[in-house]
Amino acid sequence: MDFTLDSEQTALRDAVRGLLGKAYGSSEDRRTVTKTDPGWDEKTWQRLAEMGALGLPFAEEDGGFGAGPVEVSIVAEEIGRVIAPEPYVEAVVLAGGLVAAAGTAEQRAEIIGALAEGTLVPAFAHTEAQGRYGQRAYAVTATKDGDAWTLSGVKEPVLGGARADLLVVSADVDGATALFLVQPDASGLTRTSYTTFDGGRAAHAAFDSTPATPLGEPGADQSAVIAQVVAAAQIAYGHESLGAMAFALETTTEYLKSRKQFGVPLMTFQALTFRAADMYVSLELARSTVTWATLVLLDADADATLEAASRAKLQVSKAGRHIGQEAIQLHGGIGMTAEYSVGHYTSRLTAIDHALGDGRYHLSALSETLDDHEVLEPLP
Amino acid sequence: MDFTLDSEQTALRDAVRGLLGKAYGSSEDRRTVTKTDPGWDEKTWQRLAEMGALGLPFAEEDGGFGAGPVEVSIVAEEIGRVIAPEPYVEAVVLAGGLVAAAGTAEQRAEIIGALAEGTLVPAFAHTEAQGRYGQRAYAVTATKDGDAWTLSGVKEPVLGGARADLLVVSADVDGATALFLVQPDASGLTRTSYTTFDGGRAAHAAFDSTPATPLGEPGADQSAVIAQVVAAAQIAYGHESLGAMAFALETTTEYLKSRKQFGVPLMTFQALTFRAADMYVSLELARSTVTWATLVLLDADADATLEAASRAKLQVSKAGRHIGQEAIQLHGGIGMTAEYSVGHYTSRLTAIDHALGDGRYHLSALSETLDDHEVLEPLP
Amino acid sequence: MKLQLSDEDVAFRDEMRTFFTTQIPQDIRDTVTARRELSKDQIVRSMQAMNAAGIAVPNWPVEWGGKDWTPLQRHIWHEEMQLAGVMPPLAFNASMVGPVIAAFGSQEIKERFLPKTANLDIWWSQGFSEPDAGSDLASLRTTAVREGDEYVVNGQKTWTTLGQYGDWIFTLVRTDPNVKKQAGISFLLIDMTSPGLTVRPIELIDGGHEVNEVFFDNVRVPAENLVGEENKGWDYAKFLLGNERVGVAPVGSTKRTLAQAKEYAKTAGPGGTSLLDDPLVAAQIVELENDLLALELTALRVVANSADGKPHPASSVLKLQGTVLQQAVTELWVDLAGPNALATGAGDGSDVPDLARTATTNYLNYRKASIYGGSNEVQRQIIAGTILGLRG
Amino acid sequence: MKLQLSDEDVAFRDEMRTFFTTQIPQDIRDTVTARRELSKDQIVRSMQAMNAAGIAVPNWPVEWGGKDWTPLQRHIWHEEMQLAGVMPPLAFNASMVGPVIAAFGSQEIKERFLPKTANLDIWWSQGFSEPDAGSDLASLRTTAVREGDEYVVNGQKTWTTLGQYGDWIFTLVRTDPNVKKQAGISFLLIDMTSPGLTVRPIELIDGGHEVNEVFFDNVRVPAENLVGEENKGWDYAKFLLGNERVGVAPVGSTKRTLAQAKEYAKTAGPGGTSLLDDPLVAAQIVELENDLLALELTALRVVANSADGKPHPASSVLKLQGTVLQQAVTELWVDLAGPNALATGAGDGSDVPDLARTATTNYLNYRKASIYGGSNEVQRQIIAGTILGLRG
Repeated sequence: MDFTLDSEQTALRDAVRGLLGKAYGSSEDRRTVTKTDPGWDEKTWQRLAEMGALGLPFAEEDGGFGAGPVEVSIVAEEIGRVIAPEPYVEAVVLAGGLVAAAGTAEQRAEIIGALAEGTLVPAFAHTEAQGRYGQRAYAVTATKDGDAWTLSGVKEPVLGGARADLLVVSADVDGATALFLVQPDASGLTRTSYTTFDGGRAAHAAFDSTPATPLGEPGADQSAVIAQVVAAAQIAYGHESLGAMAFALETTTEYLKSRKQFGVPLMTFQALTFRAADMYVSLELARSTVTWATLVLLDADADATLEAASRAKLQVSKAGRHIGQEAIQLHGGIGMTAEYSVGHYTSRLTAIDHALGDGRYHLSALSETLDDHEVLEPLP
Repeated sequence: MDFTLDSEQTALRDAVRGLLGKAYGSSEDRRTVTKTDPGWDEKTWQRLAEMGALGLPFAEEDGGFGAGPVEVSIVAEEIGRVIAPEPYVEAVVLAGGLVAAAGTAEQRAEIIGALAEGTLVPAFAHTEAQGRYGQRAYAVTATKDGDAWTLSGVKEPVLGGARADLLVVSADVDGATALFLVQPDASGLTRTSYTTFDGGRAAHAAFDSTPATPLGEPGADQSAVIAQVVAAAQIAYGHESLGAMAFALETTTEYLKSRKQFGVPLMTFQALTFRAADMYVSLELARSTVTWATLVLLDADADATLEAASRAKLQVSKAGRHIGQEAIQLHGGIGMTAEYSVGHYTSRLTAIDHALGDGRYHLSALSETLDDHEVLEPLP
Repeated sequence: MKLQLSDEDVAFRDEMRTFFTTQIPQDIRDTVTARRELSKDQIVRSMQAMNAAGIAVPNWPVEWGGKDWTPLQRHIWHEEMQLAGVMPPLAFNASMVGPVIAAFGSQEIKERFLPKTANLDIWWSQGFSEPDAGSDLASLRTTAVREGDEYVVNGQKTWTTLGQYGDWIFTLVRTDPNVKKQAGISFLLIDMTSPGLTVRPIELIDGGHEVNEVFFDNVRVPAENLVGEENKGWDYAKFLLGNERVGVAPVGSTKRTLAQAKEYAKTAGPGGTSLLDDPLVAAQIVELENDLLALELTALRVVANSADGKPHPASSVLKLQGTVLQQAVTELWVDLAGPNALATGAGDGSDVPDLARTATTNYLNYRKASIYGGSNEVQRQIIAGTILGLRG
Repeated sequence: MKLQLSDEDVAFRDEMRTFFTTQIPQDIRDTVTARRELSKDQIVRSMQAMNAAGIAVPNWPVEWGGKDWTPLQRHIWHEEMQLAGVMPPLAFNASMVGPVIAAFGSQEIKERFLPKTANLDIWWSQGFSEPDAGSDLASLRTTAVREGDEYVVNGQKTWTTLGQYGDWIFTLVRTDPNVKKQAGISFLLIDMTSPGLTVRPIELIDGGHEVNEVFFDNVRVPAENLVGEENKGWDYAKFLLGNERVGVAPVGSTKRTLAQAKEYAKTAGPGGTSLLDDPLVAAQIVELENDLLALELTALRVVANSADGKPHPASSVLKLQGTVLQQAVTELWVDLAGPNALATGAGDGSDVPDLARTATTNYLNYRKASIYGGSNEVQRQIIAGTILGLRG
C-alpha cells in the first residue's frame, strides 16, 4: 500500500492550487463571487477546464482525460482549501459521473466532452423535500407515452439547479428509480433559485409533464448506479472537507500565535492550544479514512466502495463539526463575522455534512454491516 | 419548591458525617475493612443503627422512624462521601424497602424492627446472570406444594448475598414475578461469596428446592412493587454517587493546588483547571436532577417516580464516568494506586453505574416516554 | 425540601402565563416561534406591552417600576415569557443600563432616563467591547478627555448588538490613562445622533447584520451624561456584568425550541414518517431533554440561593451549560432538517418546511452564544478560580 | 497511491500470521485473549519463541539480531502479533534498553547484555519515573556518586512496571547536581540483586500489583555499567522515549478486543438475546470500529513516512488516540457486561461469563494508558508545540 502522490499528481495539485489561489487569494474575492448568480465564477470554471480538471474522472473515449479518483481527490481538496464556490463535486463527480456511468455511448459523447471543456454544467436533481437521503426517487414520477417520457413532480433543494445547462433527474417508474435528462428550456420546467447558507445556490425545480430523455436504458432501475456515483461524490466531498478543515486549523493556529489578550499571545493559554491539538487529531484521523476510501474506490469493488464512502462521510461529519465549531470558538467574536474567513469554512463544512447523507445516516447504514466482519480490515 | 434542608435534616447530616468521618477518616481505614469479609464493619453498622439511620424510611408502626426519602438521601450522600462500604442502599432502601412495600404486617413487624436495630441485614437476590436489568425474574422459579413454596435456580451477582441474614428473592411464578423470603440456613441454598472490584462482596446464590416464604400475597405478581422500590434505590444511589463525586472533585482540586510539576503548581496549567471546571459543571447538574428526583419520590406519584429515577440515573451515569475518569487522569500515576483514595471513588462510581440499570438502559427507557410530553416540566 | 410551588407562586405562574399568551401581539410571538428575526417595531411593542402591565423591569427598584418579587417569581416570569415565545425586555435597557443608572446615577439622571428606558422610548446600545480587547475588556482604548463641560470621545467599539436601532449608547471610556487599566475607566452615556458618531454594520456568518461597529471621532458629550463618579466605571461595569449572568441561561426558549424540534421530527422522516422512530434520534432528544432539565433545576437552585441580589457563583454554570445546550439544540435542528438544511434562502413557493429553512442560519448564528457576554472560556476561568480556588 | 500490499508484503503477512498462530504456545494466547494477566514464565516463553525464530527484536541492528525490514513490515509484524493474541516482546528489553545499548553502549557492554536481553534471559525493569517528578521526568533526584570504580546510588524510582520480575534495571541517575537539570543525568544499569536495592509492590485500583517502587540505599554499582558517557543520559532517554512512541498505538490488540466484545454482545442481552439488536449498542460499536480504522490507517501513514527511523511527529496522535480508543473499548466491555460487571471476583462455579468478569478490572487498569508512557496531556503538548508551533 502506498499513500503518496506520484510526480504527475503532485504537479496537478500545484497547478490547481496556483489557479485557485489566484482566484480566491482573499476571502473577500469569494464573497464577491458568491454575491451574484450563479454564485461562482464562470472564468475560474473555464480555467479549470483548460487545465483539464473537469475531465479528469472520465474515459478518453467519452471526451475525458482518463484519470481517476486520486486525481479527483486532489482537485476537490484544493477546492476545499479556498472553499472555491465552483460546483466541482456537484457537476463533475456527481452529475457528470451519472452520465458516464449510466449514459449510452452517444449521450456520453455528447455530454462528457462539453462538461470537460467547461461549456456544459450539469446538475443532479435528486433530493426531494420529503425524501431525506438515499438513492430512491418518490416525488417525481416518469410517464411513458410511446417512446416519449415526461416527468412530473418537484425536486428540492437542487444544488446549482437554476444555472445548470442540463438536469440529470431521478424519477420513479413503477417503484424503480430511473434517470432522465431534462433540458433547461423544456416545457413545464420551472426552476426557482435561492441562496444557500454557504454562499451557494439551490433550486426548487418543478416538473409538469416535462419532456425528458432516459439516461441509458429507458425506465430501468438505476438505484445501484446512483449509489455508486453518490459514493464517489461522498468521497470527493470528503476531500473537499479535508482541504477546508486543514485551512480552518491553519488559520486558527495563526490566530492563536498572533492575537494577544491580557498582554500575551493567545497561545500562552494551554486550554486553547490543547484544543488546537485535538483539532489536529480529528483532521489527521479524517484524512486517513478519506484517503483510504479513495483508494478503495480506485480498487473498484462496488460493495466495498459503498461501505468505505459511508465510513469516510461518518468520520468527516464528526471532524467537520469539531473543527468548524472550534475554529470559530477559538477565534472568538471575529470568527463570527462574514468579513473574516473562518466562519465561511464552518458554513461550507456544515453544507457538505448535510449533503449526500450526514453522520447519523451513515452511522445507521454502517450498523447494518456490523455483523459482516469480525474485525474491520482496511486492506483487501 | 424548596431545596434546603431543615434543621433536623441538617443535624442528621452532621451526625452521620461525624460518625462516618471517624470510621473512614483515611482511605486506609476503608481498605482494612474491605479486605476481610463481609467487606464492611459490623460496628459501624451498629452505630448507624443507634443513630437511627437504618430505620429512617420505615413507618413507626413497623419499627422504623417514619422519616422519608430526603433523610435517606442525606445518609446515602454521606456514605458516598467516604465511600463507606456498609450496604446502606442495598440492605435498607432496597431489601428493607421491599419488605416494607410488599410484606404483611406480621412480616414487616418481624423484619423492619430488626433491620432498624442493626441485628438483621437483608439482601435482595434479584439479578440473574442472563437477565440484565428490569423487574422480571426468569432463572429462579417458585413452585407451590400445598401451602409450601420452594425455589430453584441461580441468582448472581447478589450484592451482600453471603453475609445476609435474610434473602428477599424474586422468582418466576407462571410468568409473574413474585417475592419470597429465604432464611440463610434454608436447605438447598448454596451461597458462594466473592469480592467485587469496588471492595464489596457479591454471591452466587443457588437454590435447589429451597423452602421459601412468600413476601406478602403468595404468588402475586410484584413487579410493580419491585419497580417502585428499585426506583427509590436508584435515587438513593444517585445521592451516594453525589457524595462520591463531590469528594473526588475536592480531592482533585486540592491535588491541583498542592502538587508541583515543572516547578509550579499544577493549577498553573489552564488545560487542567478548565477540566476541573467541567467536572464541577457535571457535578452540579447531576446534583440538581438527583435532588429533584428525591422530591418527586417524596411526592409519591408512582409513574413520575419511575421516570424521575431514570432521569437521575442517566444524569449520574454520565457525570460519574466523567468525574471518575477525569479525577484519575488529573492526578496522574498516583490516581491509579490503591493506596490513594481517588481510584476507589472511581471504582465505586463505576459499580453504582452498573447496578440497577446503567445510563444506556435508562436512556432507552426514557425514549419510550419521549412522546408523553411536549416540554419536560420539572414541577407538577 | 419540597417539590411543589406554593399556592401563591402557582397563582403567579398562571397570571404570567395568561398575560404572555394573551397580551403580547400574536405576530410577535409567531415570529419568535418561527425563529425568525424580530423587527425593531416588534421588539418595542412587545416591551411596551409589558411595561404597560408594569412587568417590563421587575429587577429595578420599586420606585422606578420594579417589583418586589422573590427570585423564584422573577425566574417564573422569565421562563413563562420564553415558553410563550415572547422576547425578554431589551437587555440593554432592562438588565444593563437601567440597573446601573438606578444604582449609581444622580437623581437627575434617573429621572431623565429611567422611565424612557423602561418603556423603550430610548433604545440603548452597549459600548463595551473593543476590537483589540476581546475577553480582556479592561484593556479598552476609547478615550474621553474632559474639556470644560464636555467630554471629547475618540475610539471604536465593536460587537454592538442591534446598534443600528440605537438611540443612545452606554459606554466604558478611558478617562485616566495614567493608572492601572481598571482604575481609569468611566461610564458615559452618549446620544447616538451626536456628530462624529458613526455606526457600521458587521455582517455575520449567518448573513445577518445584528452587530455593529461604532466609531467615535471627536464626539462631544455633555459631562452631565457621566454616570456616578469619574474613573469608577469599572465598578459599575462589574455590577452590570454580574446582573447579566443572572437568569442568563435561556432555559425556557431552549425548551420551546427543543419541543418544536421534537414536533417537527414527527413528520421529518422519509415520506413524512417520524424520525422519533429512529432510536438514535430519540436518544439524542432524550439526552437533550434530560440535560435541559438538569439545567433548569440548577437555575432554580441558584435562584433559591441568590436572595441577597448577588449572583451565585454557580451562575457561571448556567451561562456555560446554557449556551452548550442552546447550541446543541440548534445543531439538532440542522440534523432533523437533513438535506433540507441547505434550503436556507428558499422563499414562499418552496416545498421545504419553514422550520427546516431557518435551521442552519440559527445554528450558525448561535455559535456566538458561547463567545459573547463572557465566553465559555471566561466562565470556566470563573468556575475554576472563584468556585474551586484554582488560580494559575 | 494504491490500496494493496505488495506481493512481498502479503507473503510476509501470511508468514507472520502463520508463525504467531501456530508457534506461540496456545496457553499464552488464550490468556491474552481472555484479558487475564500473563505469568512471568508465559512472557518469557513467548519472547523466547520469537527470538528462536529471529523475530523478537527486529528493530535492533542486524548484527545484534535485528531485521532489515521496511517500516511497513515491522508494522505488519506488530499487528499480526496482537491480532493473534500474542504479547509483544517485553518492551523494556526490546524497545527500550536494547536499542539504547546497541546505539550508545561500548562493544563490551553490547556483548555482555544484548544477546541475553533479546532472549529475555535478563528481565529488564525501567527506572525512570520518580515520585516527585511525574511528567517532569528531568527533575529526577536519584543520585549516583562516583567512588573509585563504583557509583553509589541513592534514591527512589516508582511506577516500575513488572519490577517484581526484574533481574536488572536501567536507570536515569543524577551524576552532576550542579548543572541544569537535563545536563547532569546518566544512564546506569543496575543488578537488582545488589545489596541496598529493594522492590516494593504498589497495588493498583484494579487490585493488581503490576507496578512497583524501587528503593536504592547506598547501592554500589560498578562504573562499567554506565552506558555511553557520563551526564549524557538525557540524550539516551530522549532516544528511548522516541522509540517508545513509534508503534505505540495498540491497534491490533484493540481490534481483537473490540471483535471479542462484538461477539460477546451477540448473546449478552436478556435471556441470551443479541445486544447488537439494540441500535444504540450497534451505533457505539460502529463508531469505535470506524475510529479504530482511522487510527490504523493513520498508523500506516506514519509508518510510510518514518523510513528514516525517526519518529514522525504525528506519532503523538497515535499515542493519544490509541489510548482513547483502548479505554473506550474497555468501557464498552463494562457496558456490555451490565450487572455482571460487578462479578469481578467470581470463581469457577459462577454463572457469569468469564469475559464479563474481567471487564471492569480491565477498565480500571487501562485508566493508566492515558497516564503512563507520556500522558495524553504531554502528547497534546507535543502536538501543539512541535506540530502546530503553538508554544506558550
